[in-house]
Amino acid sequence: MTHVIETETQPRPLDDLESEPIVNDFSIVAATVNGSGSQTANNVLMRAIFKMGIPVSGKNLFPSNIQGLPTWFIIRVSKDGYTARRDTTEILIAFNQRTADEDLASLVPGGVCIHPNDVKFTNPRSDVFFYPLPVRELVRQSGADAKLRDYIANMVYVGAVAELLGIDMNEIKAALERHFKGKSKPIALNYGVVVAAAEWVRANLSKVDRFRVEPMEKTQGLILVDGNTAAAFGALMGGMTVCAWYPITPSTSLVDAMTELAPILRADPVTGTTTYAIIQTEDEIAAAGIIVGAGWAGARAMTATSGPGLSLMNEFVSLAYFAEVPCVIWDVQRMGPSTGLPTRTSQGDVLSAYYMGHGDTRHVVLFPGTMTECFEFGYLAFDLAERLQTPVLVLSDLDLGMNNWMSEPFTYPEKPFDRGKVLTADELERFKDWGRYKDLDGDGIPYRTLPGNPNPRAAYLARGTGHNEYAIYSERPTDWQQNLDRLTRKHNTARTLVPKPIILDDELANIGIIAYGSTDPAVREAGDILRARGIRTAYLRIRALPLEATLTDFLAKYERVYVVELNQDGQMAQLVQLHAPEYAARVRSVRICNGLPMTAQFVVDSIMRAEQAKRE
Amino acid sequence: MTHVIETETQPRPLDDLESEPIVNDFSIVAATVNGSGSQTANNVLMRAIFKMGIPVSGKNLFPSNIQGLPTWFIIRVSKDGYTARRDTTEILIAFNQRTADEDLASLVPGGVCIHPNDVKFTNPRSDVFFYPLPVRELVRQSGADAKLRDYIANMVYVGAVAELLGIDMNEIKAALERHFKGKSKPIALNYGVVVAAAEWVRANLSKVDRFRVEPMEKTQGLILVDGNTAAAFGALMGGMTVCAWYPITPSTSLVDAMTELAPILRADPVTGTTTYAIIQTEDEIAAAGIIVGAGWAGARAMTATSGPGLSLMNEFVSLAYFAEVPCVIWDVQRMGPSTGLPTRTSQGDVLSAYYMGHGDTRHVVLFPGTMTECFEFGYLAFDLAERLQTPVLVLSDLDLGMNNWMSEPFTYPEKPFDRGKVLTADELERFKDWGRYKDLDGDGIPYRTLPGNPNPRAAYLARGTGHNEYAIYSERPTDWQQNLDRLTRKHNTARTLVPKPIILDDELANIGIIAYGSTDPAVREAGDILRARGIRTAYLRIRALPLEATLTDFLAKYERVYVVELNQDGQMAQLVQLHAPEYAARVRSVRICNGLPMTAQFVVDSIMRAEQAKRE
Amino acid sequence: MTVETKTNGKPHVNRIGLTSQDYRGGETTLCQGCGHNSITSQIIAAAFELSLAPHQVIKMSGIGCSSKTPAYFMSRSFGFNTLHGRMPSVTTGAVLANRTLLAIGISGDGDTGSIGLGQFKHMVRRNVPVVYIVENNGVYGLTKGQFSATADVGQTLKYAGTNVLPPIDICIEALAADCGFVARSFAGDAKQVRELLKAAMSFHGTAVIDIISPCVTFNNHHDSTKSYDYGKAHEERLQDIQFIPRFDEVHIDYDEGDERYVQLHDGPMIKLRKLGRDYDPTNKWHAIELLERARQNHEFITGLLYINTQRQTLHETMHLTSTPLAYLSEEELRPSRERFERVMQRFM
Amino acid sequence: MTVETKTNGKPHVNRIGLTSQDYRGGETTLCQGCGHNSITSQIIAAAFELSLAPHQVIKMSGIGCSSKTPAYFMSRSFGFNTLHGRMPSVTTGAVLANRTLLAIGISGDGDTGSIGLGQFKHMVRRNVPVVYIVENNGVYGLTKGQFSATADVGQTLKYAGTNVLPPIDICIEALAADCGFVARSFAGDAKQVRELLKAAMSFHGTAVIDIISPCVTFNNHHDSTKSYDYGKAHEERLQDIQFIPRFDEVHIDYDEGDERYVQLHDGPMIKLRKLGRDYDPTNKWHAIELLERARQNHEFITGLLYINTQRQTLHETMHLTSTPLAYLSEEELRPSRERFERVMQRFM
Ligand SMILES: Cc1ncc(C[n+]2csc(CCOP(=O)(O)OP(=O)(O)O)c2C)c(N)n1
Ligand SMILES: Cc1ncc(C[n+]2csc(CCOP(=O)(O)OP(=O)(O)O)c2C)c(N)n1
Ligand code: SF4
Ligand code: SF4
Ligand SMILES: [Mg+2]
Ligand SMILES: [Mg+2]
Repeated sequence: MTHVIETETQPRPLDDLESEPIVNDFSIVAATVNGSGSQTANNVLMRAIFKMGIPVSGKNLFPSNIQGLPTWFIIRVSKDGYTARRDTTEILIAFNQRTADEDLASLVPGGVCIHPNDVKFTNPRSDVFFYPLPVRELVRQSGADAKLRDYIANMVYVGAVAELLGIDMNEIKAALERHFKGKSKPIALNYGVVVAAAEWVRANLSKVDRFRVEPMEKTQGLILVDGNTAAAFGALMGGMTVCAWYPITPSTSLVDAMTELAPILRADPVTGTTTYAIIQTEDEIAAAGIIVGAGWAGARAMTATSGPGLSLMNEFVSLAYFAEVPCVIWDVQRMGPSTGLPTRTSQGDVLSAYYMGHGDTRHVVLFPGTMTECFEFGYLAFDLAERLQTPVLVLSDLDLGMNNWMSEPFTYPEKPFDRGKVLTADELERFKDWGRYKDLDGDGIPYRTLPGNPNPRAAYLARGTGHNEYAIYSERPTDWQQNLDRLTRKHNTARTLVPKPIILDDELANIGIIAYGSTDPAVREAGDILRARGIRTAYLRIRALPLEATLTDFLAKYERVYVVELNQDGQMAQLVQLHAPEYAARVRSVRICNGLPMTAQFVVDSIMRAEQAKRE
Repeated sequence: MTHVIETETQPRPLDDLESEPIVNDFSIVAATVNGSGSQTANNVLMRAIFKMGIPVSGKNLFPSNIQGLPTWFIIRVSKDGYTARRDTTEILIAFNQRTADEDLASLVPGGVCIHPNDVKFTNPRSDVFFYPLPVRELVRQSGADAKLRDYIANMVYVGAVAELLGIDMNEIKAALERHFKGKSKPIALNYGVVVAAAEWVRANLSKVDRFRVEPMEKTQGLILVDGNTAAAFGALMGGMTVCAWYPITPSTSLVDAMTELAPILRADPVTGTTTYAIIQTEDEIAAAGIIVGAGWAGARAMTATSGPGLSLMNEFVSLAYFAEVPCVIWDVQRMGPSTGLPTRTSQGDVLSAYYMGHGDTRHVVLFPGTMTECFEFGYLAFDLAERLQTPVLVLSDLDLGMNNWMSEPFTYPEKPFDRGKVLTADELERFKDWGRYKDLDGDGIPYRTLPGNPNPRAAYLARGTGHNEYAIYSERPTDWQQNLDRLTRKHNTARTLVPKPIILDDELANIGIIAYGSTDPAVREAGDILRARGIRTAYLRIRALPLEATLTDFLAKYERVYVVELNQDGQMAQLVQLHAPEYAARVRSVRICNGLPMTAQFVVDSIMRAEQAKRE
Repeated sequence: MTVETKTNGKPHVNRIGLTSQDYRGGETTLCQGCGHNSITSQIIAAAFELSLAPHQVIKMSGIGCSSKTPAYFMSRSFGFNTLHGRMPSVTTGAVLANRTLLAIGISGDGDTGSIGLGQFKHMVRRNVPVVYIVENNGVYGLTKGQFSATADVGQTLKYAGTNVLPPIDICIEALAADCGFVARSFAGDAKQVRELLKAAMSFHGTAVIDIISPCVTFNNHHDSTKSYDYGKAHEERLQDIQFIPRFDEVHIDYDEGDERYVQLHDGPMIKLRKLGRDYDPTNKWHAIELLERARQNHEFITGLLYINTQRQTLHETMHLTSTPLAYLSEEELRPSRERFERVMQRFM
Repeated sequence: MTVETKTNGKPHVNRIGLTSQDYRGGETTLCQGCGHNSITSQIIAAAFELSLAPHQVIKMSGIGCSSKTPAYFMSRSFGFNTLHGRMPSVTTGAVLANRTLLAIGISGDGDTGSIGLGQFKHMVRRNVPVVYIVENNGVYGLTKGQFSATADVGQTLKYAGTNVLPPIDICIEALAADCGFVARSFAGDAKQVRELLKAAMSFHGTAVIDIISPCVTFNNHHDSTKSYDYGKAHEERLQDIQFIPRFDEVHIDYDEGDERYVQLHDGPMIKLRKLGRDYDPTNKWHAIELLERARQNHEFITGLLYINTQRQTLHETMHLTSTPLAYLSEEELRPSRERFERVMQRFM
């Protein structure tokens, strides 16, 4: 698994090899060729372990093409429930000849290498255990159609791994049944290969390594879901009415999930007519334009995109901000700048999103960090957008969005929609001095009317040009300044409405950690490791911009505060410093930007190093 | 002059009225209707005073339409050489009935109101002096063609003002001759009206106010020029070869000037073939694409735009940054967000420009603050772009770009072009291990080759996707991280190459002021006023991003540092804080965002208030 | 047709009791004599005559002199003065959100032909219901006289010099994108503009009207093909057009050879009376050929170039519920617990 | 025509001494069987046969599976894999900077027909010299199978459902924008692709070739009009095309009725042999009509649809000096002191 190990490696001490079995605490890496259907095999394995009650997490490292290039799937099995990526591989499924050597080199001593018997290794190792499998033969014996053979081959490793680790075959079967939606033919074919492989292993190989799984009771009632699906689900629960989008990895699967779930959730079961419109546009500018038009006319409108698409939306976001049109933009971040690494994760759009658009703009930005938050921010974003009459950006990332995560089941949203200050024709009657951009409540948020409102006073011309409180074109310096001052006031109101940070306190902590989004599992795990090494940390997870008072208080408490993030420039660290200049010097940036999800080890090492430097 | 006074007014004490003549120290405001040709009149007046050796500055406040709306031209006459806008009007040319009342209200007591005798004032004032003029009659007497009458009417106030203030009629005539490029008929017609008006005034009115001009020797050898023309001139001197643009106020006149000057400077006098291509595109995305393609292929390529256009260029700037393509973007800032106030000035794109593009990006940004810098940055931007192989943004603004400023004449650039690290076919021979993105010198800047280079090793495929040092596509985490680290190194190299700040030191200073761009005159004037009031300031003018050590040293010296700017969010103040977090708490933002150029008074008031608060 | 006249001192009112005055907007800030102002007048007249309910109309535009005009008509209607070239997408969003709105879009030749060409074509392709008016002067008015993409070859402008690029023909572009209503007119031909507007306002789907609208400040010299003089001298009407609303009692004169009736969706009709040449406005290829020839020979042909009432509109292809999405209640929008559980089961 | 064969064990070399191998690129990472790979092979063959100097070629592309292909041919040529839909502008800049370069642009139907439509049309309008190839599969390959704007009505895809929008026809779009070289071909028709490529590479101005190029992974089912099966079954060649380079000694067979020769700028010719129908590739209206009918009737017509060698290219209209701008020396670029002073005088 070259692409992971090169950054940092944690070789296990060799004497470890002598000791006891290692149960429910290792990573499996399946190295395959993309487009070969290995995703099914990987998901089946992961699900089976999950259903045995053992915490798992899966990360798919795939290339930016369709077929034929190396791909890796990492399943972390963790009795302690840790779900962050780790740099070590204990069990390698070496099913790709092209990367076999590098993959093998990345195994820990004492690790396991499961591979087709025709895969060649240039430098075979003596400190790992090899389990060669007669893949061709087993596939041939399966009687599978010639064009399905590549696909079926992956089932061989499912069987072998199941046998070697002791995965419950019933759970494998259940996972296959679920995957094939109960269709008996493919289930039988695939499960047949799994069983045959398991039997072959039992008959021909003897287990010499130390890894195995044992049932636990830690995942009962939990679900497995990816963040993009959770977000789509949440948005549909939140009354999303217009979704305009343009395909771009890794946001595409958000809209795919929406397209799949929407008919179940929101179509008329009899007529098939829908209470939503999902529209694929010609580009991201049009997608942005459509949601601005729809938001203005009263829809709960959203789009989903990633870096390059976000860049194209700048002009429209500047308009929506200034004309005060609610709309929601999900930015499922991938690695930039530019086209960058479309299939790798990053938190590199924080500043672009916050300051998006020319002129003086700063936006409401949400950072989901869990599956539940992906779901909840799916509808919360609309509430905030309509309450604040402004674009709301939700910054997810490829890791959150496209990988499968364990989660508590989502709960049915009980809070009613917040549709914000919208005046019907009758309500408008009560307002003597209404103006579309007039701050009647002192919170910077004006009242709006929707096209179609028959009250003769309701109509106004929305625009991106200077206007007074009555939406009338104006170049007067005072009109402009007052309007911007009101928008600043509104931004301060936003500060009080956005989700507050989550704090994991420790009374004995002497340093603070700040993080956000997908790095949460790594930071939590790092906190535990640091504690074991005698460093007590308090942890604040930011969930939204603009930043607010909780954060200032947190900064006030610790002399050194580490801001952990997946980007090159420490973007959130910059915003934290700006939020509280008096504490700016306390802020240290812990960051890495190589396209891989954060590891606890990196956080631990970075903080240990910095703390030691401090002491010396 | 409503649009100016509403922000702050400095009424003169009434007892002033008794005292002496006020010579060469006042502001004239010509309130007219746009599209009426008043620009000629205003420029003639300004130029005549300038040619009398008296420092002047002109600011045109015009509406965002073509004809028929109010417009104001402010001529500040200042014996001390101050050129910033002032909030007070001493002499009003009330030639627009629609704004006459408001304009009159804005006059200082003791001020002068020159107006057509058919203009009506609802609340005539008793503390100002009125000079009504028989405009219709004088125009009729001129015998001008009916369709020229509106235009000619403006010459009446030229004559009246000249007579009342004592402007040299020869200079008026010279200015008209220059304007009409020596064409005798229009010169005669216009000058005839000027003279007739002056004579009428002499015969029918008596001078009762205290304002007048007297020749000085302060402008000899100086030129009058606008920043956009200076920039175009500089770019052409710097070997600009491709300029792709899309019209947008206030950047259009930059390309207009280029189109006018280029044939003089850069066309073959015989064949007319050109060493440059100026191409009007279908939009700003195409303009950006063209300069990226041209820069990649070896041209010195630039565009000029403003806020909305800048927003559209985000994706391309992200590409150019990452593919390391030199190109230059002039952003002549206008008031945003969104379409905003297209004809009003602002410094609101600082953050948008610095962080332009998605992913981790930060750019080289230049801030010209004088006409000489507009000219010099015209070519310097190319040197930097080619040296650093990156987009260079130049942030001018409407005030700098479209108003006429006094300046020392420009000097012929003596420094040869810096074309950066470009390898010819032969040079490439000497490099054994050349790679397009390989850092051979440790400064983060690789060597590049240009399309057409016949060395078989020269070719490479440029791209926005991840690549290794040899420009080969790569998704390897280490390749990505190393490349970004090199780009960070390059950014730090840029820090050492960009123009250093200008410091106006004062050994006795206890506070610092930081500013940039067009606010320079206001800040200098403010420094003088503050000194007179006992506050000694040191002044640092930023001329480029990234920020560097000089700035840190400056921050280290003063307990309070005021960052003066024309935007809502104190954008440069934010960057200053981020540059030196240890001094972040010293930084105070002095800002206003109403579309008008900065005044010394605003700077003085803001700093006095803050300093007083400090003391209390 | 009804036009505003005073009867017995009372202002004439239309079927919903409004006067023509009720369809006016703010005072224009365009140049005196600008073609765009004439079009504004005809929009007011057409809306009044059709008795449009102002609150059901949305006025959409991009950026430009032309795009400012929504401020100058129907101030009792909502509107959105959007971004340069991007009115098509904003309009698409607005009509998706509320399918009962009648969208009137105003654009310029720069707005539609240059920066907005992509959006324009894709909007047409989707058949977004909108009356899409291009106020075409061959020049960028608001930025002071650069060439737009519709400027004819050989035209000269004060600053921009001589245009050497072939013009984009808005009507051909609309046809290539399968537009169901394509017309060209001339701001100086008030009646034709008005009749076409009424027809377009009654059409279901995208109706494109490319109106040559002289810019008196920057492109009105005699030799400009976008000038008043040129238009008056060269306009060749394809047909004499009359819009016949459903509520009118008309005597349909089947003088087949000379007249032709096109039935619109909910009853109204367009009566086309033949003028110079035989022309079948339902044949797309002929329309394109006519326009290509006209482009080549600098002919200025106006009228209804193409009509096809068969294409499904965006709303139809999307199977939207009949209530405007924007007005659905929380009960209608939030899925039931049963549906919620059905989805949750998938993740178990 | 020359094709690569081994003679006496030595690889065949072309006029500049290169082998076909020298025109290859990196190994493809596209799906096995992807139509784009066949086109890549023909580009290699055409460049070899024309003896193009690799360093004088620039390979330009947008983003998509198709846009990746410049990595798979001519690795001795410079190239730029730009942004989605924006290759036209980057190419315009590159050829402005260096007028001696031969630009080969590769795009996809999404890249050109969706996000890039505006740039594409304006590039054509400017007549930027480029061989502009659209590898048209009716689908977004790289983002896994959404409809592109060229998908036919009624086509179905696994995730995207059934397409209801009318297809954009790249060739019609090019024609409407006054393109001087418009052709359609089929990735399965290697010879026609190659001959068209050679003709396009010898054409001065924008040459658009829309090549139906099946996506075997997402859009190759039998009923897709962009599949191999459909293409093979339905392709109707307009002509039999043969490119005749200037350096070939050809016996020109004036069998007028069946053959037709089109003379290109610097000597080469295209020989068109009539097949099924009479067709005049110099008549733009007929080309549009043919395409409109084909679009309506789902006909798949390939060949040289339109050619016009009369339009001025961008370089010609811009009066650029003959030295590439990028290679002008400082002496040529920096104005003299005299010229500097002449301008300074204006501000005095
Ligand atoms: C993104 C962007 N680029 C440029 C401009 C500047 N701009 C305003 S109007 C206009 C052209 C308008 O021309 P047209 O659409 O023909 O309208 P007209 O003024 O002629 O009616 C331009 C380029 C802008 N507002 N936004
Ligand atoms: C601005 C932007 N939006 C979206 C994408 C994602 N994207 C990559 S390729 C592609 C479509 C490619 O389709 P097409 O041009 O038909 O090429 P094909 O893969 O079918 O050859 C899209 C939408 C992107 N790279 N950039
Ligand atoms: S500049 Fe031209 S288009 Fe604009 S308002 Fe004046 S006449 Fe009309
Ligand atoms: S996905 Fe389709 S277009 Fe892309 S490489 Fe595969 S077959 Fe070709
Ligand atoms: Mg126009
Ligand atoms: Mg495609």
